[in-house]
Amino acid sequence: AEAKTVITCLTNSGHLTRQHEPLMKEFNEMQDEIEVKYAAPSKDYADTHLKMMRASATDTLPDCAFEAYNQLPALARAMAKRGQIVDLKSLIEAEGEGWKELNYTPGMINLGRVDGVQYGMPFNASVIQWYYNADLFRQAGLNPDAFPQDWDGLFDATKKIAALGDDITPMFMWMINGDDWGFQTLIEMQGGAMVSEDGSKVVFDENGHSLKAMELARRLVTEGGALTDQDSSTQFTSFTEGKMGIWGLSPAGARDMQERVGNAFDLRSTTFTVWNDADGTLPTGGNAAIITTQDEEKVAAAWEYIKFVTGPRGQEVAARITGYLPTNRRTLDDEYLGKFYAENPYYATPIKQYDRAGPWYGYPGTQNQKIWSEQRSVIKSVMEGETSPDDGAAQLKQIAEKLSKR
Amino acid sequence: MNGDSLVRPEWSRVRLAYFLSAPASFLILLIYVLPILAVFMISFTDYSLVYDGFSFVGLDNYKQMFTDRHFLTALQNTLIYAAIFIPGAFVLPLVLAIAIQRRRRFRSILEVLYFMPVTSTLTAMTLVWRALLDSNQGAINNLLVGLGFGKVNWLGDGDVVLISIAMVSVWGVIGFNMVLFLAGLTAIPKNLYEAASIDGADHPLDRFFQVTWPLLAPTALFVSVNTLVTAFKLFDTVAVLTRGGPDRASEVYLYLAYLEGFENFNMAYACALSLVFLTVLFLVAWLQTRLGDRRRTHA
Amino acid sequence: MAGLELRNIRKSFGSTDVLKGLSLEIADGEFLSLVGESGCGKSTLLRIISGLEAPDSGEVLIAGEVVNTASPKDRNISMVFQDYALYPHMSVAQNIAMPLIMARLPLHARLPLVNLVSPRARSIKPVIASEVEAVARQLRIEHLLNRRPAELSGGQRQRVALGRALVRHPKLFLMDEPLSNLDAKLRVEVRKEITELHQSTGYTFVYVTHDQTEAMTMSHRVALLQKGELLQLATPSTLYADPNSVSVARFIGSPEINILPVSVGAEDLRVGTVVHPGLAFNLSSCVQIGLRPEAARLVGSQDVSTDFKLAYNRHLSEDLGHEVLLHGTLAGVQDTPFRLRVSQAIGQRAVLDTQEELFVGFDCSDLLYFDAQGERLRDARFSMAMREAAQ
Amino acid sequence: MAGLELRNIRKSFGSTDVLKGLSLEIADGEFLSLVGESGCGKSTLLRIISGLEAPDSGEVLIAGEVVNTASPKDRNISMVFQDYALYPHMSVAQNIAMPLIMARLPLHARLPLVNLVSPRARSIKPVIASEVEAVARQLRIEHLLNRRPAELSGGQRQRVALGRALVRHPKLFLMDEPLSNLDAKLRVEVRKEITELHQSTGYTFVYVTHDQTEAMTMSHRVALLQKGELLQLATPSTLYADPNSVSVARFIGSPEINILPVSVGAEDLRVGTVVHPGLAFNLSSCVQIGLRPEAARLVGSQDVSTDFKLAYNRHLSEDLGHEVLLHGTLAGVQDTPFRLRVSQAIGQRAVLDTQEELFVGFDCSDLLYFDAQGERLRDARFSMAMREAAQ
Amino acid sequence: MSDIALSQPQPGFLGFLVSLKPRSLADAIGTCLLFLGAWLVLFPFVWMLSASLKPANEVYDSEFSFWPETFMGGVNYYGVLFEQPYLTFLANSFIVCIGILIVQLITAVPVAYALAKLKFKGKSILFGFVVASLTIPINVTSIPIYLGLVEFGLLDTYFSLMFPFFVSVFAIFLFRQFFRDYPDSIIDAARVDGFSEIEIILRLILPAAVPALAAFSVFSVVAHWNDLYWPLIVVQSQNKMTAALSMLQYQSDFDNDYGRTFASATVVTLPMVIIFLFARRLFIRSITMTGVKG
Ligand SMILES: Nc1ncnc2c1ncn2[C@@H]1O[C@H](COP(=O)(O)OP(=O)(O)OP(=O)(O)O)[C@@H](O)[C@H]1O
Ligand SMILES: Nc1ncnc2c1ncn2[C@@H]1O[C@H](COP(=O)(O)OP(=O)(O)OP(=O)(O)O)[C@@H](O)[C@H]1O
Ligand SMILES: [Mg+2]
Ligand SMILES: [Mg+2]
Repeated sequence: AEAKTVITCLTNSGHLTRQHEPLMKEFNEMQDEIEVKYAAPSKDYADTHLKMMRASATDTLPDCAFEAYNQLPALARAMAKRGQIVDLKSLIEAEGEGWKELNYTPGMINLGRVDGVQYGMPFNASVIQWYYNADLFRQAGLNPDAFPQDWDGLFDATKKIAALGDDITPMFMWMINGDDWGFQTLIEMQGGAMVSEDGSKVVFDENGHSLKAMELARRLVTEGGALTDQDSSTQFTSFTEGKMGIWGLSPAGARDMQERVGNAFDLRSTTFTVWNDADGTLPTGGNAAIITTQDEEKVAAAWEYIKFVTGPRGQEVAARITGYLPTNRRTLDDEYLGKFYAENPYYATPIKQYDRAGPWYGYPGTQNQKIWSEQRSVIKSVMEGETSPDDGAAQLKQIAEKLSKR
Repeated sequence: MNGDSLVRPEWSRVRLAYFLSAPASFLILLIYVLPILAVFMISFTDYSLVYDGFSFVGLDNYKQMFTDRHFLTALQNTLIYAAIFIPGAFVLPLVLAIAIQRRRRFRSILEVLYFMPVTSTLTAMTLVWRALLDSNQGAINNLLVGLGFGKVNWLGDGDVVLISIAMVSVWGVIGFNMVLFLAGLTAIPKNLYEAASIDGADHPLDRFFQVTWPLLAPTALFVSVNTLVTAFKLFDTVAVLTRGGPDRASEVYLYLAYLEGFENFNMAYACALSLVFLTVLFLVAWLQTRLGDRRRTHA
Repeated sequence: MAGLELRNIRKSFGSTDVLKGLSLEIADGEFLSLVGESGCGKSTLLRIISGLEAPDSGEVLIAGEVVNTASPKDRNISMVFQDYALYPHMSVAQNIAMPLIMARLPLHARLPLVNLVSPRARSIKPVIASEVEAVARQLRIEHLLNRRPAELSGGQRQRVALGRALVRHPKLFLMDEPLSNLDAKLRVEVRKEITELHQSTGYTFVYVTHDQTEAMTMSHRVALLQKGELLQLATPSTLYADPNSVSVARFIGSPEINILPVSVGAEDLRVGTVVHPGLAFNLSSCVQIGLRPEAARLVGSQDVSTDFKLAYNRHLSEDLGHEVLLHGTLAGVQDTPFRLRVSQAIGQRAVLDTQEELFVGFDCSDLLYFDAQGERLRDARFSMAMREAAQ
Repeated sequence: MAGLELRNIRKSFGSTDVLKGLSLEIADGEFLSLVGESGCGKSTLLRIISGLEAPDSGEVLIAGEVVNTASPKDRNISMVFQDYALYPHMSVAQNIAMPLIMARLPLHARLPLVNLVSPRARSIKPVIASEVEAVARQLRIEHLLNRRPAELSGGQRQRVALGRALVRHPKLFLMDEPLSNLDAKLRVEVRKEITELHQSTGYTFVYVTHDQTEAMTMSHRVALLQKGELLQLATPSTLYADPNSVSVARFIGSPEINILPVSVGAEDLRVGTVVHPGLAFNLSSCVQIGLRPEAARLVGSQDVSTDFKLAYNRHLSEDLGHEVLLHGTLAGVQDTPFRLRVSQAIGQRAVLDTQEELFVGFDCSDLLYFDAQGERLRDARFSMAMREAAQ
Repeated sequence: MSDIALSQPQPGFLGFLVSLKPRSLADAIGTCLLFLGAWLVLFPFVWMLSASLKPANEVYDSEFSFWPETFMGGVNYYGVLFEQPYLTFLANSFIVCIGILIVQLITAVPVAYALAKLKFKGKSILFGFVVASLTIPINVTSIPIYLGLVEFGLLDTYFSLMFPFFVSVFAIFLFRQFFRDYPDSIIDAARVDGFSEIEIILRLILPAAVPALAAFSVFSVVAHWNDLYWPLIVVQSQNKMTAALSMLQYQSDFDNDYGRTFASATVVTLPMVIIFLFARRLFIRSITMTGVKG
């Protein structure tokens, strides 16, 4: 037999064991021309990014990699300049008319686009959703089956939950605890965007979006009772220990959450409260597969593999294990996960938000991380009431503009 | 006089010394000096992993520091942390080492117990510490409440977080320094304690100040220099436990440099930051060593 | 009241029995020398007295009180260590001052830093300094006060160790070969200082030495240890002139006593080739005699003034300046060395220089008689009879 | 050919000049003792000879070759250190075997592990072991071979240090007070071992000691150092009987020589209350005389057989067993101590015990004459004249 | 424990009890305090060990109990030990740690000796470099070193894992401090006895410095055993992964397998504890320097 084409992929360590290893196994068994291997995994998204950057600069790249959406632009731009990343356009076209549309919604496949070029195929995707403790809802005299559909209703609920006791925290929402996924949520759910179409201008303040976002951020504290002085893992434990009403975060943790809660209380999930139901989107977390080899044979092999993992079967496996939103629309068919979702409403929330999946913007330039870390301070201070929402919004813009020039 | 005879025996010992120092010196050159030189060069450029080319920008990177308020925050955080960490990491192990060394019975078990943290893996331990330091339901706060104190927001309160990190670091270093002190203590001749007890220096404090401390000086100097350096080199714990949070309250100097270099890819600026820091740290450590060496005069 | 009493002290290191049930009583104010061959347990005994080592069994009493459980400090003793045990990080002055500082300053004033501000410490320091200087002057090390031990010669170190003991005024002085590294002249001087200190203060001294002159001249009594047991405890001159056993006789005196095999008949005594007749001899167990090297003398070939006269076969002579030591054998006892101390003063030297053939003469009255076990035969009648017979 | 030659050696530690241009020649096979007061530079000199310390200037020659640049190892010497310097982690046997292992095994066979498989090492080991045992037997430490230095008594340690030097057969032995911690008996024995070793091998010895007996009995010549300078280098008896200066006379001999102030008239010599007349006196610079403690003797009040007779005021008597040392003053020279060595042998003792008032007598011929600088007045005519006049 | 022992008194037991009698109250209090401290220090380990036996929903229970309600230890440890090539990781870690240690000792001991006991020109400069290097964290030099390794095609090799640690300035400094105390007169004696300088180091200095050597060895092995920073940079293929890296396998941003993480941490830590137990005796094996006077 001919020698197999061996390709090596890079992903994060946790993802490797949970998702990629079963996929790799299944793929390798399925055919015998290609052998997929994984490189020693990186620690997390930041580490993947760093590794890729370093490898790019020294030309020691793997053949394919899974890069977080928010870091993809920076990486793709740097690598494109060096001719190290494959534009997938021709490969997609070679699959034939309609293949793309059959498998991916436009919003979804756009997650892999940078500056109009399709560098990545979406592998994992997640938009924020609510988890809630139905038992606490009941105790607070709320109907757990009718989760509030707007923010006012939500804050009514949190106030009632807050009244349950000193050790009960009403809610948590991913805001200042990590990356700017939460902040972008507040902008995008109003129908706003972070940067202009061509990716060159900061626009999150248009139509007063950022001001409103800041006002809401403040309300999260004053009315929602969200805490700014505890990190997410502390609050996560509160939630899983039954001491918190509502938890707003990625579906990626759905399984983890359920494992941690066990049978302690009635754990449910529901769609996120979006301000502008018509245009509102939600930033999508997760990662895209990119091809980083120049060897044609390997490019072809990598493409085969990517097609598999972002295909209906691949996404079935990944989504079932983690709770991520399947990036392949065919996965929603009964043949794959349709039934599962019907039977497990807790896991089905992501697909209810399928069409909300919007981009997770990156700013122009290379200082995304820095912009966020500066903005985070501002947002925190707004939430704590030290800075007015007006000032806060102004500062956010100022920071973004100043640093995205570099 | 006979000039030759003065020079040559010296020379043979000198040659020997050079021979003995050569391998290590070569490696130091390769592993520390050359890379630092490279870092030094980079600090005058705008080099970054993102772009292939670079150009010289003179002192821009150094000038930038003065306008970077995070530079000052990080510096301040580092100093506060060091002020908490160094005494703890020095005094506790010293007390422990002395207390443990004197005992015949439980010595070995105590030694093992206190050394355990050194063997631990930071990443795993961080998860544990997060759980223990959890401000709502962590074991430590439960204990405090049980003892009638209030809860402390260990990792969420910007005023407390450095203390928490110092606590975790001290926990990790106690066994380390204790073992060093133990090694130093065993090297103190027993007959000096005997002479001291005859002379009336029988009180533990006398034994300590008259015999132990002066004779432990070489070890103590080493431990103190190393502890100082460790304090200022704090990085790992912050990187995994708080990531500089909350709101930069635990962003220490090296972590800032790391962020600039490896998250923001401002490699050159990070190099400049590192160099300024290293220069100061080296001067302090060197001064400390020299003073310690001078004070220590017994042969 | 006894200044120091040891009751049945035993000590072993692992399988080595070092002290085997030693008992000893030392009067208050007495100066006792401890002698014995190297490794016999002298230092160990001092360490037990001082409390640095605990005996395996037995009791130590100081001034009538059992101090077995007392710490060295509470026993109020000074000690000179055989290996000096100087504080390497302190100057000579600090080394010597240590015991005074410990005794006179309260704990808080001894702590570093505090001692700089404590008025007590500041007022006492000059006093201590002057006492240290006085001791240093006594020991001729006043010019070394600022040096560290590492910068001293062997003898200088030893004097510092001595100074550290002398500066204090404890009940009991323990000294372990404190002068071994000093030259003869200095040794005589320091010996005198110690003796004077002892006489003026009346403290109790236990003094380990291997120098017989020291033992003989300084002490009231000398305890001779052998293999962890007390062989004899007596005044120096008793030990020299009237030893209990061959071992004692051999150990005390340098050059060593001559021990000669003899055969004892009904009324005569045979040494080598010579038989001394006509003795009223009633102890037949005597098999060896002892004779100090100075108790015999060179005699002319015609001289008949001594009880015994034997031809002497000289192997080696050592000239010590003031005397000459001869090593050789007597006629008829070739296997046993016979040492002779020839004084310079009285013309003996001349004999030595001029004569080829030497004769040695000695008298019965100078002999010590021992049985086969080495026990002294001290029977009064016996020696009286001898003496009378000899006259 | 000189076994060892030192040319103008200088050495200082910081501001302390320890050796001030010392020159010395030692014949091949000679046994030279180095004596001098504590701190005079003896150990430093040995260290320079051994190459452990480099002289500030000057040359060291061994067997005619300048070895200034040679390492200690290449000088082929053995050395006994004053402070023992035993290898603390090695057993006694290993300590003693070390020099042999170093000398006989090639480097590779000495390496740890390799030495277990090297056939050379394995064949040599038993040889070394037996030699070590032999030396240990000589020094009476064969039962300690498996102990560590920490488990030894002071004297035992010293013997190990000695054994380590003796086991080898180098050109040059350097010994720094090798017997100071041994008891008298053992010391005599070891002294003999060393002397025999020296005689049988003919190696060159430089031997530092503060024990006069050792210096006098073992050495061909004795070098007396004072403050880094060579005072006199001569045979032991010359040094004793014919010293160059008061310093030498004072240093050699124990108890110390008596130095008395005298006044010299045209034809007479006055000591204390006594004037000895009728001397053909031609050196007026004499201001002090020296008299060995044994050169004077106790005389009866009626005795007129000596040139001088003075009343003696006894302060202290020390009984050493074989002799009694008297300390006191002579009539008319109250400020100057006068020591007297009273032999036991010849009835002097009896004088001591019976008489209340003591008289000391001595002859002009036993006196040493010194000028104001302490230089010896050795003029032959002078002493001959004295002698004749006295007769 | 104690009541078991009480019910079956053994011959030496009374003696043991008597020997337990505290010599003084202060001593007993001291011992209690020490054990209390030890318990505090140890608690994170107990917690970790306990967590490694638990299912995820019990790990963070606010009421800590050592033994889980649902025992998951079997599953967790099986997963860590057998569902991944743990032995390979373990072997990699050992190779790297031992390799580093050996080179570190070989390079550090001679130079430390030279710095401590020999006089030569440039000594204080060299020592200055040592102290300076002590202050340099790997974060700062990692990029230049990485570039160098890439240049020589050495990435993803054992060599690249070990290289930056081949010289330990920590060790040099530490050993220098310890060597300085070795009595000079013993070294002198050795020189006269014909020791070469190397042998002085091997035969005299090293045996005396065993406590320091052992301490350092444990530190070095532990540090590199647990190191993540550098392996994350240079390890590219999974078969070069170290045991510590393997521990990350069960963690990701929103999805942690706590049981396995802690089981893994326990399994990774265990060899170090064992090594320490063996090396510990060496720490206190001191040689009394009674070979010299003064
Ligand atoms: N390292 C040093 N630094 C300063 N002075 C020193 C040093 N070593 C020795 N000395 C001084 O040099 C002088 C000579 O010392 P050395 O050891 O040679 O004396 P020594 O004749 O052997 O005396 P001893 O008989 O007491 O052993 C002494 O006064 C001593 O104090
Ligand atoms: N720690 C020890 N372990 C084993 N044996 C020891 C120890 N210390 C001393 N000894 C042995 O005990 C005996 C007595 O030792 P000690 O030091 O009391 O002798 P010493 O009479 O002082 O001799 P020296 O005159 O040589 O100093 C010696 O034989 C010695 O070898
Ligand atoms: Mg002794
Ligand atoms: Mg000396």
